[in-house]
Amino acid sequence: MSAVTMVQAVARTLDEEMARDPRVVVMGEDVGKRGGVFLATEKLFDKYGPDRVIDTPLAEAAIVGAALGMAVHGLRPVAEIQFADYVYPGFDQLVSQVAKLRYRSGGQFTAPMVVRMPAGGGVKGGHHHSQSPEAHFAHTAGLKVVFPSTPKDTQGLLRAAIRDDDPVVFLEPKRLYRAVKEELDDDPDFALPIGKAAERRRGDDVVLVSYGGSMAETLRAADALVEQGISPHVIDLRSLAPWDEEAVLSAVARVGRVVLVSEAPHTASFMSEVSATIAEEVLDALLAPPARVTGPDTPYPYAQDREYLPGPNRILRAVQRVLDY
Amino acid sequence: MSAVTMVQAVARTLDEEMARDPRVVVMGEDVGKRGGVFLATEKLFDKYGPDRVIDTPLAEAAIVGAALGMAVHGLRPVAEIQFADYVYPGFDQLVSQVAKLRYRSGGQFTAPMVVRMPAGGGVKGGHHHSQSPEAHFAHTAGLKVVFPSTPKDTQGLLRAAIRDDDPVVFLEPKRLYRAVKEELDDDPDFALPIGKAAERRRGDDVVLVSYGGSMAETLRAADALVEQGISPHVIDLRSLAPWDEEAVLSAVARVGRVVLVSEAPHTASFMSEVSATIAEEVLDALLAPPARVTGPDTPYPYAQDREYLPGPNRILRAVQRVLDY
Amino acid sequence: MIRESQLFEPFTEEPISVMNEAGEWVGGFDLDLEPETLTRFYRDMLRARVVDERLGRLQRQGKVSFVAPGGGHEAAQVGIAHAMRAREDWLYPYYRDIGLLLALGLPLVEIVGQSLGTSADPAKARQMPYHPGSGEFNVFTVASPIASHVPPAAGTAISQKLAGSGEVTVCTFGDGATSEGDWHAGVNFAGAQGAPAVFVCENNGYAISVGMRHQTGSDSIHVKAHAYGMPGYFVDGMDVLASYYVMREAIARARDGFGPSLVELVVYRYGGHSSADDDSRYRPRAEVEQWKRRDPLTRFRRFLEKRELWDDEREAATLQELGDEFTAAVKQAEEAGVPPVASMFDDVFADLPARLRKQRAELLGEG
Amino acid sequence: MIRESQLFEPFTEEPISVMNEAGEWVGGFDLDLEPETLTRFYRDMLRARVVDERLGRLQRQGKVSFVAPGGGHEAAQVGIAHAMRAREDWLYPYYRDIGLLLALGLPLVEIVGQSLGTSADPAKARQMPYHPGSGEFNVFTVASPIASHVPPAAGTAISQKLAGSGEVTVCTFGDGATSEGDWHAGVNFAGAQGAPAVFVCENNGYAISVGMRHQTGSDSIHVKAHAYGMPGYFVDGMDVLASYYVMREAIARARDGFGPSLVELVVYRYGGHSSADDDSRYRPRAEVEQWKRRDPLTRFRRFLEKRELWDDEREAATLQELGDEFTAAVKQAEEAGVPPVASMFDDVFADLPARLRKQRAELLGEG
Ligand SMILES: Cc1ncc(C[n+]2csc(CCOP(=O)(O)OP(=O)(O)O)c2C)c(N)n1
Ligand SMILES: Cc1ncc(C[n+]2csc(CCOP(=O)(O)OP(=O)(O)O)c2C)c(N)n1
Ligand SMILES: [Mg+2]
Ligand SMILES: [Mg+2]
Repeated sequence: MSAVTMVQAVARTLDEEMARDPRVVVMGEDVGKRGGVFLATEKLFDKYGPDRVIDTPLAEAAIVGAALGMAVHGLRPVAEIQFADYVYPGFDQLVSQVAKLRYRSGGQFTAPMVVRMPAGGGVKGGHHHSQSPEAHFAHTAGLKVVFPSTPKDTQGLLRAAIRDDDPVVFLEPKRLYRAVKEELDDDPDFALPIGKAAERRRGDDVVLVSYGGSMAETLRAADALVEQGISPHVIDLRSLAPWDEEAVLSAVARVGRVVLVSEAPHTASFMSEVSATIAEEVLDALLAPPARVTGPDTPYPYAQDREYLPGPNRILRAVQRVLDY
Repeated sequence: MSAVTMVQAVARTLDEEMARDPRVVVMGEDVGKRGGVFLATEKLFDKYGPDRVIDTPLAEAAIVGAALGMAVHGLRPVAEIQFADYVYPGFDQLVSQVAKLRYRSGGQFTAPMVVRMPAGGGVKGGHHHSQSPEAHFAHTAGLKVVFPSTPKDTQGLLRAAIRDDDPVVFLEPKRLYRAVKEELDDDPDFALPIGKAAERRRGDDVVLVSYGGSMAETLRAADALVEQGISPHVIDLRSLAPWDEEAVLSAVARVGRVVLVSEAPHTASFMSEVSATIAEEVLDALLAPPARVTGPDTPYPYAQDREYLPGPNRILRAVQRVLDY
Repeated sequence: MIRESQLFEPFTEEPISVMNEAGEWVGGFDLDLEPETLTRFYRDMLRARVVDERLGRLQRQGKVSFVAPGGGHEAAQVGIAHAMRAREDWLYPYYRDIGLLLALGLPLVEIVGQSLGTSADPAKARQMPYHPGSGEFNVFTVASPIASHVPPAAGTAISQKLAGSGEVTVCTFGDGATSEGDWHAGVNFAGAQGAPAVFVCENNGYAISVGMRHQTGSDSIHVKAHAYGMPGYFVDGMDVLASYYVMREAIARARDGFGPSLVELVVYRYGGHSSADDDSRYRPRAEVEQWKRRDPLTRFRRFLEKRELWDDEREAATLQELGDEFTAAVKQAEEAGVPPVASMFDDVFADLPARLRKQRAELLGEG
Repeated sequence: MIRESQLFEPFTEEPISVMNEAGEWVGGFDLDLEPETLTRFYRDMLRARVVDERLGRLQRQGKVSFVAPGGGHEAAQVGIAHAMRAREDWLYPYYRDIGLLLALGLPLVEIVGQSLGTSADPAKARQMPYHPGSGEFNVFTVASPIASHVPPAAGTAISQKLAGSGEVTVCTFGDGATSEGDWHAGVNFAGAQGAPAVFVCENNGYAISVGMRHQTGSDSIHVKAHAYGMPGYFVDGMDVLASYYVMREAIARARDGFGPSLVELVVYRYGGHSSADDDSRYRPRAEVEQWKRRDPLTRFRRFLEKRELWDDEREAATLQELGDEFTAAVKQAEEAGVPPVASMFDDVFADLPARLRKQRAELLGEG
């Protein structure tokens, strides 16, 4: 297999899973002939037709809610929200219905479905095409949350999500959609466990934890650190619910210094949870306070599209503070 | 003035502000003749009529969104969401429109409005009448978030919220609506600053931080500690955005031990932020890891309505762990 | 896309009725129901009323924390239930539909157990009273957020269409529900897909205290069908036969591939909105009394009596039977016991993640 | 609640048109517009097209990051604008309405500055291109989430009613927008309140690639007005005069206290959905060509030429003028410079909370 981009990995995994399992259907705005505005569903319409690649009305509540009703009836829907910023009209369906169905029905009904959504900034999309809403999902009991950063992780985790018996919110870092190419796995059952982080680099001086779009800047910062003779340990969380506490805590316990990088707004974000958990679980191992490098608590701006993101410079400054402590 | 309950404090403050400022209008489901399902708007309809006490259709998007359109046009709407659990159909309006209007219009339009909602559990209401969604709001740039626990704080903060030039989400702990009575302030301009915590008890052995409904259990736990000869320092945050970092950090820096109590689900909650901030800002003063006592990451159950809440026993066990560390 | 051989016109000026207040058949077509079916309808209405009253009594005794009275909705609900194929068609009900669920066949002990919060509830007492559901009967578990079940209902209907299963999805709700965005999104999607769904409004004129006039600018609910390109039927929901026949036709229409419809059943709620409500604050007593004079049970009893299918004796015997049945169900439901505290951690996911295992230990004091 | 002396019927079978393709008046009532007004309409349509083309060019040059072409919508937009009282009535527009905003009087330099992302944008370059607004003109700043401006528009109209201000709120959107729950919630609230709002759909038949048939079960948008008890007008939106007159009537109706209405202006979008779109994936070229033959500018120019109000010379001179105006606006907007990085922390709240002050310092490396 040739190397593909992340968005191609999405399309290919969808194709493979649809070919394997007739219960898998794809739905969303413009997922049909248009192939999705990012082409994440390209060619699926031609191959599987309108019954399995469903162009929906412009209504995220209908998309998320109807996916639930299909899942309950035996299908395995993969719904696309065109931009994560547009999940809010479907938020009630997601948090009030999808997340709780297994629980409130005592297991009589379940919601094996995936809600995919491109998220994050850096594409000059202005506020409503740039947000990172993962904290809302991670805070919602009953949802699994995945946020990969590479084509192959996307393949393995999207497959796992489709085969999962519970609802999975699948966030895709849109500014990395075409950033790199990678070989996918040929094994038609290749899947990565939801909840398992990846170690991107092993090191001893500082732990860098990130996920999704911010992995790119985090890895750039790590390269710069290596050049400076500093040895970073880099963790890509990949899943946020459940998240790999073990991987983070053991690394921090060993290294004693940690910088958490995410472009989502700072307050009550997912990295707040990681920071709090570190303090609560491995306090005595800490040689410096955990540091967060995040998006500020402003709406996502347009003119400062790049500056909003935690770039390598801000990450390096935080590492320096942690090392100097 | 005679002592009143918290829900009466809401009704009285609304009345006083409506009498003072003709721009103040109240709107929501059943706020008219019915006086609100909790009677938080009792008698207002008779006094101010249907133009200022507006029974809305059953549509939270319409309530929140129309309140915004009124605010933009010069009114000062106080919208009621019947239960915080029902804010989600209006969530898009709140996070995509209300929170961002000042920002995205460069200050050309503003949203001086309040969205009130009874929140929290312990009333045998089952999942959809028990949730504590404050983390979603605290994570949303552009919203102020208030969550008082006493009648007088309710008076002072609701007045401040109504007079604020920015949107305020005003959460009311419904299980405390009629729990205690307190004298209100007679000064028609009595207001409490949003963002300022209250010290409920001064102590030296452990800091307890809470807000909203969980204040009741926290204070009961504090009483029990005093009986055991332990001296708790108790902080009622009252506001979550902005929150009083100064009050928390200075107390924790002094005491070295802290337990954070909130019934909201654990992961990526508001208390995650408080815990993370403590670790990041006053690490060296910590004699034990910060501890959180929260609602578990399950949907809010019915049969275990009481057990879900962080009660005095769980708080005391956490204090013990922190003291024994 | 209108089927032939239909009995009823959509968008009528007046609600469709086939039986007048005196209990006379005015349907204008041949009644094709067996006597046993007719008495079954009546018995189910009576049962709904008995269960409603008895649950109310349990609430006042403090045994049940909440009720949402269904008195006045019985004809509508029984009509809907009998037009469906139980266990085959899907139902997305709302909280006031206890009578509908019973008529569909859900075991009384499950309903009572759900409201008592015991393990007789197949959903493990996870939700407040009046929120039942049944995997066995394809009855989607009731959720409190109004209209939030409408998009899922659309999804199930679309799935039925894709599967060519010949099943139909019935989705019920109140008048207030039609104002929610989720209602619109769901009904519209079903309309765009021509899915086999029947959306049914039990229009009792109020959403808690808010009357229709404040709810919407339209005079009725069925006209909203225009927005979705589907027929809207305006029906006297105090007439069990009209409710049944119109539902039967709408369901047949959906089953035969002619797409969804919207049925408005005009009813009245005799009681308060719920046990937490005081409806005298907003509803004139005279209005309530006037509707009570149009009681659906009385009207249908007259109809049966004219056909000598019912009399005082049968009434008394049936009431006795239904009362005993309820008493036995309460006993059985109570004996099932309440679910253990630890069970609140089950069913969040198929498995129990590490974080929840830890939280369970902490909460149970095992940490 | 229908006013007397109205020119147009709601819910017509065919779109209302007052001018045929040949540019002949077929209105059936007396045209009451001055020659200057008529030429003004045409000039505004031409201006919309020139600005559209020039912004598209800037996008291809990489100076503007995004455009949402308005070609084909000019007649509808100019008709709407001129039916309003600028600066007095309120407008809740959507992203495709650049031509409407210009015709309403918003300064070109602000629009261009907004799309270039410079300080010529009164909103400080906070949003992506095609998201203008104006406090001065009561034009609510465009937000991307489709239909999210509809409930706020309803609120402003309700506020206008409460104030008895005699103002009206006009709210525009595309066909796709009508599927959103927020659209329904907002329109329904305005209907229930009888608020002075006019909801206007610029129906170009597509929401990006999704055609009307997948969007909704109804054949048209105006029929959705039935759901809200308001009149729905079906209008040829390629006819500037029909657009203007129907809007004028709907606005007068609202202003006089007779409540809201829904106006559907049937248009076509000549270009892709946006600069990020490739519409050949889903629209047959023949369809595009066919609609282009019905071009609103050509039709109205024929109308004016018949009255000797326009000719080649005026056309050329006007195009020159409009081109120069645009060039000057770009220059002025560019000279305004881009807002400083630190300004991204302003306007979150009226004041700058401590947390944001700290974050600003950290981000700027001053921490
Ligand atoms: C989203 C949401 N908002 C508000 C409520 C509170 N609430 C419960 S029932 C009800 C009224 C429902 O009225 P209607 O749909 O007419 O049904 P009815 O009770 O009259 O049968 C309201 C407002 C809710 N459950 N969900
Ligand atoms: C809530 C939301 N969902 C999805 C989108 C992505 N999106 C932008 S424009 C558009 C189509 C809008 O179509 P229509 O309302 O017909 O307006 P038109 O562009 O045709 O003028 C979509 C789906 C969005 N902006 N907001
Ligand atoms: Mg009702
Ligand atoms: Mg369109």
